[in-house]
Amino acid sequence: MTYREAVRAALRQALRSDPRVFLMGEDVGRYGGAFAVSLGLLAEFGPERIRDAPLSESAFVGAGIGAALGGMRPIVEIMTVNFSMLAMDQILNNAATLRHMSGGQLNVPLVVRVATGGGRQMAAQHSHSLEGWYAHIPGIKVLTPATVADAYGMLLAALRDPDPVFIFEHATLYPLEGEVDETAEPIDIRRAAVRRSGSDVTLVTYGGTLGKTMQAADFLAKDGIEAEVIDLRTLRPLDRSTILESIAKTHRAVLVDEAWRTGSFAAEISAQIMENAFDDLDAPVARVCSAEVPMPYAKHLETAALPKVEDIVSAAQELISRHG
Amino acid sequence: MTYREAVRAALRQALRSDPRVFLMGEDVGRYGGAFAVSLGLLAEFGPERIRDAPLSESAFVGAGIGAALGGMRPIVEIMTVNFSMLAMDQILNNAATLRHMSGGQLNVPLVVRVATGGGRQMAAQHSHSLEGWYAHIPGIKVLTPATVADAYGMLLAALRDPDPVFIFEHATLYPLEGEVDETAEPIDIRRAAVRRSGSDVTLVTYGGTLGKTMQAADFLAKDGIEAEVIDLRTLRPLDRSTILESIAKTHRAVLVDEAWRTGSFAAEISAQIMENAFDDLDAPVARVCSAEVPMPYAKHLETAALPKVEDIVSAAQELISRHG
Amino acid sequence: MATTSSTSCPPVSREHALFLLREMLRIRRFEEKAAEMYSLQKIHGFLHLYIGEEATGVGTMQAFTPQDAIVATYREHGHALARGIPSTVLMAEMFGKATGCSHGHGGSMHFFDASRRFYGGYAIVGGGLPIAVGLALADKLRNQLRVTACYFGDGAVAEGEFHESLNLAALWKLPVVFLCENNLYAMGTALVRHQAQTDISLKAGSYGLASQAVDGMDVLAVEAAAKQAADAVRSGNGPFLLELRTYRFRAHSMADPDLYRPKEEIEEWKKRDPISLFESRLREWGLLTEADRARIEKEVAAEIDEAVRFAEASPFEPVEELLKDVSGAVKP
Amino acid sequence: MATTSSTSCPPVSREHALFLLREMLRIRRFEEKAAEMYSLQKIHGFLHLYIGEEATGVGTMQAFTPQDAIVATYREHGHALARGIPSTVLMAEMFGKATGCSHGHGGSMHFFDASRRFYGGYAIVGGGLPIAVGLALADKLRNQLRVTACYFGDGAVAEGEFHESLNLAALWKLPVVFLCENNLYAMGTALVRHQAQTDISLKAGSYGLASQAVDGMDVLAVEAAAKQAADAVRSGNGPFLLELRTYRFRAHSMADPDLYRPKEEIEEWKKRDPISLFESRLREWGLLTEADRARIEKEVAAEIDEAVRFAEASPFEPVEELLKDVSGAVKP
Ligand SMILES: Cc1ncc(C[n+]2csc(CCOP(=O)(O)OP(=O)(O)O)c2C)c(N)n1
Ligand SMILES: Cc1ncc(C[n+]2csc(CCOP(=O)(O)OP(=O)(O)O)c2C)c(N)n1
Ligand SMILES: [Mg+2]
Ligand SMILES: [Mg+2]
Repeated sequence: MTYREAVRAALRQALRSDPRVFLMGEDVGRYGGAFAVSLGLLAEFGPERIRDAPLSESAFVGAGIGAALGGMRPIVEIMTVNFSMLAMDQILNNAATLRHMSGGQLNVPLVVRVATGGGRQMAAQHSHSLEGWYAHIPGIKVLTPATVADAYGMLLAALRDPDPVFIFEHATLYPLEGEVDETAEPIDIRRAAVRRSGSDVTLVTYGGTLGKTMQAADFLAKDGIEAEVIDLRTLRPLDRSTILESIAKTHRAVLVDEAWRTGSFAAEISAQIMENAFDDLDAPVARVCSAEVPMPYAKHLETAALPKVEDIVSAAQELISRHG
Repeated sequence: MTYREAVRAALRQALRSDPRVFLMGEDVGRYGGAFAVSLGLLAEFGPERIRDAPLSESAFVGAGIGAALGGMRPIVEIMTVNFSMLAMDQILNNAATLRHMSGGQLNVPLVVRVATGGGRQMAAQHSHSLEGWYAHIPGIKVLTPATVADAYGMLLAALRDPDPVFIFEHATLYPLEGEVDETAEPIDIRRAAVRRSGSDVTLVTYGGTLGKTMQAADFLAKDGIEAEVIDLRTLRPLDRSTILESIAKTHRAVLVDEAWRTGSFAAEISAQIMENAFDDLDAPVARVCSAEVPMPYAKHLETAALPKVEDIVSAAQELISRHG
Repeated sequence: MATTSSTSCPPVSREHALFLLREMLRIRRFEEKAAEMYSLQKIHGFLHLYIGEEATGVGTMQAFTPQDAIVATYREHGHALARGIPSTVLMAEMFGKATGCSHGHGGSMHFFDASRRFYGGYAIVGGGLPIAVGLALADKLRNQLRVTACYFGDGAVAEGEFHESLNLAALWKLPVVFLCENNLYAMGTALVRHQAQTDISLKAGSYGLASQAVDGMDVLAVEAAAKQAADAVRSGNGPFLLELRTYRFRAHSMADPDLYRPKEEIEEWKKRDPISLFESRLREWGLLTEADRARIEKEVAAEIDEAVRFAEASPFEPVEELLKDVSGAVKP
Repeated sequence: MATTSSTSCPPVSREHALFLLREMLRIRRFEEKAAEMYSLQKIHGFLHLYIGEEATGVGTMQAFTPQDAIVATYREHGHALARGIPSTVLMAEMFGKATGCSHGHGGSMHFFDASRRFYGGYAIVGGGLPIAVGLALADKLRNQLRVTACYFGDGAVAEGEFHESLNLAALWKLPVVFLCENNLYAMGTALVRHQAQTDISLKAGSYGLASQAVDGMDVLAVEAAAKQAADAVRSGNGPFLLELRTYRFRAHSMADPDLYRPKEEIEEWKKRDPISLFESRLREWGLLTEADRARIEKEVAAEIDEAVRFAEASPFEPVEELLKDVSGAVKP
């Protein structure tokens, strides 16, 4: 099935198995979801549980927080990460703080799904990758499923969490084809996944750039460079040990992140490698990120702004040549 | 004069010299500013130019953008960085993008002043340090004056910039005493400042933690450790060369940042040092940041959550001992 | 605007009248003590006093049952007391103690008591409204017949979250009683300088909502109006907007020099002090004797003294527990 | 709701009538061509067509002078054309070319033309309103007698920025004409499902604003109402809210399968197509001949063909200039 269908299957599974679960957001019902993720769910579960919301990001995200406090298990959809700026107050100041501010009396079992990323010529108000911002916030979790199986499994795992969980779905992944084992064991969202093992260099990525990173690894293999590819899956909490184990083996790392370079989550990973694997490193950790420009519309400019397979390949080659 | 008075002097200077300048925000007029920064300005400049705004962060920040497009030089005050979440849409999606989206036809000469930081027992909705988030955004500049002179000079420099400039004033600095030379040359906001020179370790910080870092340096000096202290002053654009020059000399760095550790701006600095000074380093770059908890109210807990002088000292000693 | 016309025959039982008076006095004395403790530096951070507004909190709270939910602001001491949270744990919270209603994590602005469905204590103006909408949505989705009381100030009315929340609650017919405590100022900004239309109850029209404005200095009028509002909401007609016209006698917070309003204005309003106003009514009606008054005052004083003693005697949370309440464990 | 009663004597000169008709036709044909170019993959990203709403853009734009400012949404092709931005640079923008009105940076959703005070092209729903308020504030502060026209849809009315912006503009008496193009849907969500109170013009009351609703399919009624609104604003009475009741004949965007509304509803509305409606009026009044119609159609077709030719022939911005327009240089 596709990534889109996998998210839908997980939604259906959750809605069927737990009466507390409901889906709320703009056009999740009659329209079927801006990315057709929830298509057909309204017919099966009705307008109370597949709830079309007005254009009021702050209010319906806040309502999700309140409903979670009230014992429900809301799944809120925010159409595009840029729109989530309108709800940032509710997210940072309420969702993330209530457990602590209340001395542990309250918790907010809220799941928020957000479409993210560029590559579709949507220009400067629809194309960014702000997962790294979210990963800065104590009190929430940040998931970035990059595969069809994770799109399914991580949503179900998120619903078992007692605290707010943000799931970032890179919009270019929705048509991706893959396998889902609906009978599989629940995913441990605290673990990163090694998508390809190798001994020469570690490529660390997540979400929308996993595909490009795997392609880069194949390309490097033709060169005789065996790259290990780590899919972080979860940015917060970060599975540092998987990264460190790999670097203990490869002694080199390239971090691939679609966010703007300065202040990207890749910077955090680089800093943690610095702090915990300094003596393992044969070369400085490199980053491949997006150019620091609001996303341009024109295809050639957008392509130039986003991380490219060649960038990853040459960054890896560079590390190996420079510090052979 | 105090930091508070220095900001006020700069505001007065700007309002007197440029009829396009006006100050807008909650309680900047009749109340005199939540931190008494604009006290007395209403009497001198009147309610049109010292403009009390309703509780509408998104609208009055957006109105600042529009007024800047319309040829004015607005200075918008946001009382506390946590409240700026309500204006994040206007900041990220409009202020930062308009020059680029319009193909360079428009520019937004807007200055936004934001009080930031913890240490006053204001708890989990008034105490954070999100400058690092802002520093991630292409198209804006992020200033963090840490001294009385900079509080004055950087505001005037910001008003000469053709693009949006965000000035973060750490609320604990307002009573700080210092000198201002109102006749001095305009500050080059692109340059960091070396506040203390030393040869053994580089301490990099900005804003509210400069004081603690200077104290740590004094303490280390008693130990015979000569620390160089760099005040970044501006997070975006970052003056990397000043950092690298220092590390070429000291071969060690401790980064001090009041933000939550994961995804802090300190991570970006660590990554840039990794990328540009790897071979100069005798020890891994260390970070001293805030604990990853929404700010607690109780004094002893807040103190435990914030960076402490001892933390900086021991981080520096650790670097020197571990990799002597 | 609704008021109770002073009649010769009392519209309230002696017992209930004395209860309301006591509740208002508890708040008044608690706040006076809090101010004292702040100046003694036992309390830090922001401290927003409710003095002058006691009738709105006490009167409205009579309309809600323990099953209902309460959402308030940083000026919530009165609401917390009227809801029945012991003054001991509230004072301890402001002292930053582990025995505080929020374990010392919240302070004056962030009181919580899950057992009493007191959901805080929100210090981002307008930030509590969407939360209240969500609590009510949860009840609606489970067909639970209870309401959520959402308190906020006149300043919050300018925030986008006010507009979005009232539309959402009205559109989905959610059981929320929106209670706007209009004290004529948002910090230093007068109502006329933050609202183009200063009649707040009138704004309900944009959402097809029922609304009413009531004299917030008249505790009986407030109680009656709040009960009507709550009944309307319980009957399933969707939310109600009740505007409570009141005034704060103290500065916005202890940090406020209060330069923006004429002293005469404050004095004028103090003539309508909700407590003395109610007392004189009760005397007219022969429901309050000097002895009653003295006894209540004495009992309240004892309660507040005990609150301070409790707060003083309480331990701080161990610093080792700093990170305890950031995230919870996944239940299997 | 204002409409023009069909009278025997024409309320409009032949010249102006034919101008209005031509303007609406230019938009209709431009949009049809854009859809074609999208299917040919010359245009990418989101494409929101204005077909069915031509009378609102053309009619309102007659009320504004070149000195006035325009703020629009991602559904702004009609406004840009009616404002006088050449169809060539608009088509080139959607082709992503350097000659586009935004140098290919913006695409369909982000048209800009500083020389014509066309300030965009905002794709965050509601995000343009505060910008318009600020443009008007700049004019007020400099006593410049000009207005800002702010276009937005019915969906934007639910956003907090609508509420905050109208309050701010009304409170400060700023010269903004708020133009709500109510096409009864916010993407797939019908007005009744996103507004508790579906009469948008009525919401002006919350801000003490003057407002009116007008038949958005009647270009003359729209023009008249817009001129009244603009005159009221120019006279310094503060902002005005004009609701234009219209309908989009196409899907929300090219990506929309349009599953949420009955085909019959669309067909019903097409009977009130603003262009054919106006044409038949003009024929009644004897202001439009077959020859006129054919000539206009021919001229418009030529213009649109030229726009495509221009867009095709134009160069792309060199990729080396990717970072050119992120920040400017500090002027000494
Ligand atoms: C979003 C936001 N902006 C600004 C502030 C600072 N602030 C705290 S209270 C207040 C005034 C609120 O007035 P009102 O809603 O009338 O409540 P009152 O204090 O009068 O009870 C302001 C501006 C804040 N806490 N949150
Ligand atoms: C803040 C925000 N939320 C959601 C969207 C996605 N979206 C784009 S247009 C639209 C509907 C807007 O409807 P309306 O304001 O009536 O304008 P119309 O498209 O009908 O002209 C939505 C939900 C967005 N662009 N911005
Ligand atoms: Mg108030
Ligand atoms: Mg619409």
